[in-house]
Amino acid sequence: MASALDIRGVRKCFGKGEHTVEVLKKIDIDVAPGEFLILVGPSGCGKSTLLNIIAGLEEPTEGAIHLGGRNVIGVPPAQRDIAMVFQSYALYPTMNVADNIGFALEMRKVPKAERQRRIQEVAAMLQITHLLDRRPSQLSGGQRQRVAMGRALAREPQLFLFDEPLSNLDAKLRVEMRAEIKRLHQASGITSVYVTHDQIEAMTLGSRIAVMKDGVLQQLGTPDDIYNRPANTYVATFIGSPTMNLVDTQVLEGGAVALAGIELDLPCPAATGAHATLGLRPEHIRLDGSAPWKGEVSVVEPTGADTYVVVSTVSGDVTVRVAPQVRVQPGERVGLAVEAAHASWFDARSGQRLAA
Amino acid sequence: MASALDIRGVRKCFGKGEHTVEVLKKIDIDVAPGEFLILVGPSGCGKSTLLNIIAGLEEPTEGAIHLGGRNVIGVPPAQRDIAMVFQSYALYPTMNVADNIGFALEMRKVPKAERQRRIQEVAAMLQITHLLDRRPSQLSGGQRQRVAMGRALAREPQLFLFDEPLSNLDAKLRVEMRAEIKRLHQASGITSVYVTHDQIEAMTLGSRIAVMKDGVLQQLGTPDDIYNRPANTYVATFIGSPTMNLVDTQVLEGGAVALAGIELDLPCPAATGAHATLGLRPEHIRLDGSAPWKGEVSVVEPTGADTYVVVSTVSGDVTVRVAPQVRVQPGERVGLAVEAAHASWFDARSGQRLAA
Amino acid sequence: GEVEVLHYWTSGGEAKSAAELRKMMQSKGHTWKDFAVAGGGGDNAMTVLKSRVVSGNPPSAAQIKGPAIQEWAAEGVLANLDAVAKAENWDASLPVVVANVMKYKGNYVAAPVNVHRVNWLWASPEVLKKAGVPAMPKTFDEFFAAADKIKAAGLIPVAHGGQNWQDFTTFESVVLGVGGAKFYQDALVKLDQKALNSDTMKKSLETFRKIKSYTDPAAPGRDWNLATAMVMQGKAGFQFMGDWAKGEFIAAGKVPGKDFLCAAAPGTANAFTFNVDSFAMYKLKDAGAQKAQADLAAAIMSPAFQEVFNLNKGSIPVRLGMKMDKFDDCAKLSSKDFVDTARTGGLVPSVAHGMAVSPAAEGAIKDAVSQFWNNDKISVADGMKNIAKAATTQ
Amino acid sequence: MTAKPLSHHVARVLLMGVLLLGAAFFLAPLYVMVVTSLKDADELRNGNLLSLPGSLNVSAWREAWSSACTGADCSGLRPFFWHSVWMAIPAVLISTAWGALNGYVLSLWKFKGSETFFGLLLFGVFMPFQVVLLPMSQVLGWLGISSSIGGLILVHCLAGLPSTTLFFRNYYAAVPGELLNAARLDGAGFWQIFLRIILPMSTPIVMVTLIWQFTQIWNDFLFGVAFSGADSKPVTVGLNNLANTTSSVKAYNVDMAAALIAALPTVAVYVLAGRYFVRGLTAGAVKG
Amino acid sequence: MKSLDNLLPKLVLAPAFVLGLAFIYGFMVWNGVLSVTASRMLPNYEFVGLEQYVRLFDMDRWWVALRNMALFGVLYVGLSMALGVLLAILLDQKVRAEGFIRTIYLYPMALSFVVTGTAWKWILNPSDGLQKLMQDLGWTSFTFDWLVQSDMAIYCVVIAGVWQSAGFAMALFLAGLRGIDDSIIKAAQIDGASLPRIYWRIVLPALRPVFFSTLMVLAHLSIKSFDLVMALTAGGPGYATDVPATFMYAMSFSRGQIGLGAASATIMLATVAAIVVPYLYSELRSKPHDR
Ligand SMILES: Nc1ncnc2c1ncn2[C@@H]1O[C@H](COP(=O)(O)OP(=O)(O)OP(=O)(O)O)[C@@H](O)[C@H]1O
Ligand SMILES: Nc1ncnc2c1ncn2[C@@H]1O[C@H](COP(=O)(O)OP(=O)(O)OP(=O)(O)O)[C@@H](O)[C@H]1O
Ligand SMILES: [Mg+2]
Ligand SMILES: [Mg+2]
Repeated sequence: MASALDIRGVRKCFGKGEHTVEVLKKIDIDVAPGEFLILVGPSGCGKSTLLNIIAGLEEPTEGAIHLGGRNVIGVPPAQRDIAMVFQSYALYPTMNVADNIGFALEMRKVPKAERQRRIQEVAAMLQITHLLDRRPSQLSGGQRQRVAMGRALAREPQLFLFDEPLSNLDAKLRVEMRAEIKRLHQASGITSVYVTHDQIEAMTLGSRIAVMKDGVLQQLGTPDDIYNRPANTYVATFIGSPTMNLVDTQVLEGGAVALAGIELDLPCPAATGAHATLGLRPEHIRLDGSAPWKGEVSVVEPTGADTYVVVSTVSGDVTVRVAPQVRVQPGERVGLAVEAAHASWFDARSGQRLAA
Repeated sequence: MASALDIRGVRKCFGKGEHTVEVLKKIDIDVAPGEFLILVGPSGCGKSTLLNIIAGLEEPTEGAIHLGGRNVIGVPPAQRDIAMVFQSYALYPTMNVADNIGFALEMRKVPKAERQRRIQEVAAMLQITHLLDRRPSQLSGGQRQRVAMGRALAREPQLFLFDEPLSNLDAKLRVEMRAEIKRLHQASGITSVYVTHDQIEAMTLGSRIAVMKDGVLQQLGTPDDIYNRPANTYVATFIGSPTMNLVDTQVLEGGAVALAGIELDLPCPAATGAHATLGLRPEHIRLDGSAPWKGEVSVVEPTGADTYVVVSTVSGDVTVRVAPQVRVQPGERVGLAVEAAHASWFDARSGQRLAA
Repeated sequence: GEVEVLHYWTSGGEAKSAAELRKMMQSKGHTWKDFAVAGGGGDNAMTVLKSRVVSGNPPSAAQIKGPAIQEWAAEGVLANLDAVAKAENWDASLPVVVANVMKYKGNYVAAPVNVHRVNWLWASPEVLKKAGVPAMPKTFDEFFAAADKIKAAGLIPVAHGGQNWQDFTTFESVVLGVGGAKFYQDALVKLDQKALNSDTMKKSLETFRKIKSYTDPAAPGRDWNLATAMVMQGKAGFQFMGDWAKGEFIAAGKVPGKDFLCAAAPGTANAFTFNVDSFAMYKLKDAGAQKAQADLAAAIMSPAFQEVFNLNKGSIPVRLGMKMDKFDDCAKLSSKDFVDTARTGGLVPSVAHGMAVSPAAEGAIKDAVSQFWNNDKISVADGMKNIAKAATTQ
Repeated sequence: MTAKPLSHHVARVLLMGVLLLGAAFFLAPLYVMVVTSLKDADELRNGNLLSLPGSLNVSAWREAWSSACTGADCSGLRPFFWHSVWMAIPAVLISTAWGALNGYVLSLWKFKGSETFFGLLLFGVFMPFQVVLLPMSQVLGWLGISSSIGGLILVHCLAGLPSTTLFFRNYYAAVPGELLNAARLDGAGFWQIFLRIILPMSTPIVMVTLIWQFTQIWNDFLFGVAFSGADSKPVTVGLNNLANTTSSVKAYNVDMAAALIAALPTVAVYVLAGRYFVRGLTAGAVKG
Repeated sequence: MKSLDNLLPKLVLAPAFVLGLAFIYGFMVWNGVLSVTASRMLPNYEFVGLEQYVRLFDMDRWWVALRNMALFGVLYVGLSMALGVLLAILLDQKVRAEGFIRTIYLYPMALSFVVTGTAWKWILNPSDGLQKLMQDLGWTSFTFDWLVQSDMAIYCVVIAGVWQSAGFAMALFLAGLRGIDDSIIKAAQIDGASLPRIYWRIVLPALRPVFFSTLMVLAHLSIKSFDLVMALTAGGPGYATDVPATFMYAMSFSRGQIGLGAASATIMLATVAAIVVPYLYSELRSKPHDR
C-alpha cells in the first residue's frame, strides 16, 4: 500500500547568503496510512517548520512531500486536504464556536444543512454542543482545545497535523485530552502527525516517534524502541523523566566493566579495554545493600506513587526509583544493583548505541 | 515557639453591592518557622489573592495576618520583610541583572559595597555571575527564573512567597529548578509559601500542602497525608496523576462491599447498607486474572517506565498501573485485585473521608 | 453665464460693496458664485488663486492689482478685455497711470474698480478737543506736538494695527511727508540704493520710530478696522490709513467733519499715493462664462457701479469726470487731489498695497520695515541697511 | 476594615487637586468661548473674560449658523458645515478602509520589498503639506476634479494614507501568524481571510483610525482652502472668513459661536468615543 | 493558482504603492527641481543652480524662522511630553471619574487651530484677554503681553501648542502605562520602593519606547506646525514668530517666489529626514517579523 505521507530528503533554509540557516537537514520520514507519528525534539529543532512544509504553508528548499502518493510541492494548503491543530489553537476570535467549526466547510462550499449536521456531529463527539454559541474568549483552555480539535475533525481530512496542541493546558486537562485524542484517532483512523514536548504524550499516543535535534532526525521508531533502545545518548536523555542515568565505564575482560574502579558484572558489546557509556533508567536500578556499587543518598523525592532517590556515587549522581514505602534518609549509604537486561550501551566518543 | 506566619480567618471580597464576589472564605493557616508550605488548587481558587494579602499588596476584607507574632494588617508591603517571586518573574525590564537583584537592597539603603557583595554571593549561588550585566530581555526563561529567585534571595527576608515560579518553564528545566529551590530552602531555612499547579512540585517540595478550592481550604497536611489520606474526593482526584479511581460501593455485612453487584472483601468504615465511595490509586490495583472484579481493557498507555491500563468495568473505567513488561491488549478481559491497605473511603453523599 | 469671483473683501464696508457688484451681475441674468477668502491681507486668496490656476480651473475673475497683474498676464493665463474696453471706451475714461496698470503689452487684462488714497490721516475731533489740539497737523512737528497733548490727556495718540501692510502704510506716508514725491519715487518705487541709504531715509525712519512710541502696546495682531474703531469711539486720536477707513466710519453712520476728521498725512498735501483695486479676468473656455466675464468688466466700469461701490467703500471712482455730488467732503478732496497730482507728478503708487514693485521685493521691504517697527532694538542705521538690502530682492 | 493612614488621604486630595488644576487649564479656553458666545454686545463690552452672561442668549449662535456674512454671502456657516460633512464622511471611510487593506498586506502578506515600501510610505507621515499644494492642484486639474468635493476627498485620502496604513500595520503585527495559517488550511483566500477573520478583529484600531482621520480631515484648513471651489468650501474656511470678516465692532460672540459650531462634531466624537481612542491606542496603535 | 496567490497582495498594495510613492516622492522631486529654477508667480523651469539657496540663507527672515523652529520645537515637545507624562501618571492612580477627566485633557486635540487660534488670540491679547481680566479684577500691575512682544510672542505659540498636544501625549503615555505588567510594580513595592521611586526607577524607564514614539510624533508636528502659527500670530509681530512652514507658504503663495519657497521646503524636508529616517530605519530593522 502507498504510504499516506512521504517526506523525502526535505531541506529547509531560512535567510540568504551569509545568514542562511539550515533548519531542516535532509529529513526522510515515511508514514503509513492510519499511523500516528509523533515528532519530538528540543525547542527550535525544526518541528513546526516541518509541519508547515507538510501543510504547504512553507515551501521546502529541497526535497519532496508525497501525500497519498501524489507530490504536493507547489499545491496550495487549501488543496492538500490537511487539517491542523495549532499550539495556540488559532481560533477565529470573532466567530462563535459553531462558525469556527463550520468555517472550513463553508470555504469548501458545503451546503448549509450539511454543514449544520457536521457541526452538530462533531460537537456531540467532543461534548461541546452547549458551547456552540459562545465566542472563544468565553471558553476555558480545555474547551478551546476541543473547539480547535473540532475544527479539524469537521473536515475529515486525509491527514491531521497537531502542533503541540496540549502544551497550554494544565496537567489534569492534558491527561483527559490526551485520552480523547487517542480515542478519536482510533475511531477515525486518519493518519496523524503530532508534535509535542511532552514525553508522556509522545510515549502514549504515538505508533512511532521521530526524535529530532538541530534539524536532524535522530531516531525513528516505536515508543518501546525509543525508550528502551535509544539510538544515541541524546535520545536516551531526552526521553524519560527523570532522565536516564549515564555512567562512564571501561570494558574489562569476560563480561565485566569498571565504573571508576568498581567492577560490575555486566556484559558490554564494546571491545575489551574500550570506554563505553552505560545508560540506566531509574526504574532499572535497585537499592541493594549488598551490591558492590555504593553511594550516599543526597535527595529523596517522594512523588506519592513513587519515590526518587538521588545517590551520589564516585561515577556521579544516579537517580533511582523506589517504591513509596521504602524509607531512606539523605546521608544514608546504599548499594546500587543494576538490571543488566535493561542496560543500554553507547560509544563513549560518538554517543551512538552499541549493538548488542 | 511562635508561628512564622499565621493566617487567621481571612476573608476577601471583590466588588461592591450586588456584584460582590467572595474569593477567600475564612482561611486559617498556621505556618511554623522554616516550614515550606505549598498552596495548590484549581485556577481562580484564590491562591494568588491569598499571597497578595500576605505580602500586603491587597488588604483582606476580614481577618488578620501575623508575621512572627506581629499583626501586619495596615503595614505596607515594604515593611513586612517579605520577598516574593512572581509567576511572570516581574523583572525590571530596564535594569540589568545585578541591578534587579540589588534594587531591594538599594531601597533599604544598604551601602554600595555591601550590596555588591550580596549580589555576587547570590549570583554565585545561582550560577548567574556571567549574566549580571544583561537585561532581562536577553535571558532565556530559565535564566530569568533564576534572576527572579536571586532578587528574592538577596534580601534574606523573614518569609518567602512564590507564585507559580516554575510554570513558564519547560519540563526539563522545571525539574532542575525544583531541585535548586529545594536545596536553597534547605540551606537558608527561611519560611516559605509556594503556589503551584504542578503536583510533582507540590509533593516533592512541600513540608505541608494546603489544597484550596473556590476560596475554601480543603485539606492542610503533609504530602503523605494528602496523597494517601485525602480529606475528600476533591483532594483525592486533584492530587495524583493519573487520577485516583473512585468507585461507588455499597457496604455489605462483615467487611465486604458490593461494586455494582460484585462482592469484594474490603473492610469499609461506613455503616452496613450505606453507600460509600472507594478511592484507589492506579498503583494500588493489580491485574489478577483470578480476582472477582473483572473488566475489559480499553486503552493501554505505555509511558516507558510504567504502563497505564484503562479497564472498563461495570462500575466505570478504572486505571491501573502495571510494569512496562506486562503485555495486555485492548479488548482483553482482566481481573482487578485491590490492595486493601491503601484504599480510601469517602461518604457517597458528602464526599468526605470516612475515618477508618 | 456664471461668474465665480475670488476676492478678499470680507470686512463690513467691503462686503457691502461686493454685494453691490453681485446685485448688478444678477440683474443682468448671471449667477454669481462668491469665493471670498479672508485673512492675511489677501495671502490666502492668492494661495487659492494659484492652486486654481495651476489646476487649470481658474475662477472667472480675481481681485488682483498692481504689478501682480502683469506677472499673471506674463504667465499667459489672463483674458484679453480689449473688446469691452473699446466698446466702453475705457481709454478715455481712465487716467493713463491707472490704465497702464490694467494693461499688459498694450492690452487690457483687468478692470479697475476704484482709487484709494493711502496717505490719509484720520482723527477724532472729540479727542482733539479734549486734548486741546486746535487743528489737523500739517507737518510732523505739529503732529508730534498734538500727539504729546493727547498722550498727556491720557488717551492713545495713534491707533495702529498689527499687519505688516499697516506698518508700511504709515511708513510710506512718512517717507512721502519727509522726503517728498520725488524722493518717494526714487526710494520706494525705483528702489534706488542711493536714496535708500540717504539722510532723508534716515530722517524718515527716525520719524517713523517716533510715531511708534505714540501707539498702544496691544497693536500687534489688531485688524486695521479695529484701530479705526478706536478713533471712532474716541479712544485714540489719529490713525494713518487709506480711505477705506472712511468706509468703516460711514458704515457706522458717522459724518465726516463732525464725527471724524480727514486730512492728508503730515507733509503730503501735494501728493497722492494711490491704490487701485481691480479684477483680472482669467481665460475660460465656456462661452457663457466668457460673456459673463465681459459683462462683469463692463459692469465694474459702469458709472452706476463706480458710484455706488465707492460710496460704500470710501474710495473714489476711477472713472474720470464722474459727478461727485453724492460723495462726502473727504472724497471730494481726494478726487480733486487725484486729478491735480496726476498733473504735477505728485501721484505715486502705494507700495504697501502692491501698486509699485513686484510682490517679492514688496514683501521683503515690508518685512524689513515691519521688523524695524516692531523691534525697538534695531537701530535706525541697521533698519536702513535692512531695507536697502531687502530692496535688492528680485 | 482597616483604617488608611492620614497621609494617604492627604495624598489623594493633593492628587485630585493637581488633576483638576490640569482640567481647568484645558477647559479655560473652552469656557471662555462658550461664555462669550452666549453674551450680547453690551455684556461683551462691559464684562470680563470669565463673567457669566446675564441671560442665555443664543442669538449669536443663530447668527453664526445661518446669517453671518462671509464675504458677499450671508448664510452663516451652514453651507460650509454641510460641505464638510459630505467631504469628511467618504474621505474618512475610504482612507480607513484603504489603510486597513494596506496594513493587512504589509503585516500579514509580506513579500520581498514590502518592508521597504512601508518605510518609504511612512516618511510621508512626516511630509510638510505645503509642499504638495501646487503639484497636487496640477494633478487634480488633470483628473478634472479640481475645486470639487471629490478632489478634496482624494487629497485627504492620500494625505491620510501613511498614517492609516501605519496604524493598521502596527495593529496587525500582533495578529498571530497561526491564525492566518489556520484560515489558509481551512481554504480561505486573501479576501475571505481579510473580511471574515481580520476585519472583525479590528474594532479597536478602526475606532482609533476613524477618530483620528475624522479630526484631521474635519479640521484641515490648508487643503480646504486651496482645493475647494466656491461651493465646496469646508467649515474651517467658512469660520476663517467669518472670524476675519470684521466690522468696526468685533462680534466676538458670533466668532466664538461659529468656532464652537465648527468644533462641535469633533469634540462630540472625542467625548462620546474618546475612551475607544485610548483603548485602541493601548491595544496596539502605539508601540510600548 | 499559486501565482495568483502570490500576486494578489501585491495587486492590493499597488494603488498605495503607485499613488503613495508618486505623490510623496514625485512631489518631493518636483519640489527639488523647482528649488533650482527661477520660478516666481507660477512654476517655470529656468535653471538657476543653487541661487535660491544662497538667497534663502542670506535672508534674515529665514534665520528667524529656523531659530523659531528650534526654540519652538524644543519647548513644545519638551513641555507637552512633561505635562503628558505627569498627567498620565496622576490619572493612572485609579482616580474616580478618570474617563471624564481624560476626555477633558484630550478634547483640545479635537479642535482645529482655526478654532483655538481664535480663542487663544483673544485670551492672550493684552487689551481684551487675560491681562485685562486681571487688571479689571484689581491686579492693576499685572502684565501679560507676550503676544505683542517680538521676542516673547513665540512663547505664546508654545503655550497654545502645548495646550493642544499635551492631552494627546497623555493618552499615549496612559496607553503605555496600561501596558506595563502590574506585577512589576507589585515587585517593586515588596522590594521597598516608595511610589515616586517606583515611577522614577521602574515605570518611566520602561516607558522608553513610548517616549520615543511620542517624541517622533510631536517633533514632526512641531516642524510642520503651520495652522498654529497662522491662526495665532500669522508670523507676527513683524516676522518674529515665522517658522519654516509659514515662511515657505508666504514665499510660494503671496510673494510669488516659488523657487525660494521650494528651496526652503527642501531644507524642511531634509530636517525631517534627518530626524525621522534613523528612527524609521531602526524601527523596521529591529523587528524581522516573518511568517
Ligand atoms: N521565517 C524564519 N526565518 C528564519 N528563521 C526561522 C524562521 N522560522 C523559523 N526559524 C528558525 O528555525 C528554527 C526552527 O524553528 P521551529 O519553529 O520549526 O522550531 P520548533 O522545533 O517548532 O520549536 P518549538 O518547540 O519552540 O516550537 C528556529 O531556530 C527558528 O528560529
Ligand atoms: N481585583 C479583582 N477584582 C475582582 N475579582 C478579582 C480580582 N482579583 C482577582 N479576582 C478574582 O478572584 C478569583 C481568584 O483569583 P486568584 O488570582 O487569586 O486565583 P488563582 O488561584 O491565583 O488562579 P491562577 O491559578 O489562575 O493564578 C478569580 O476568580 C478572579 O477572577
Ligand atoms: Mg514549534
Ligand atoms: Mg494566580
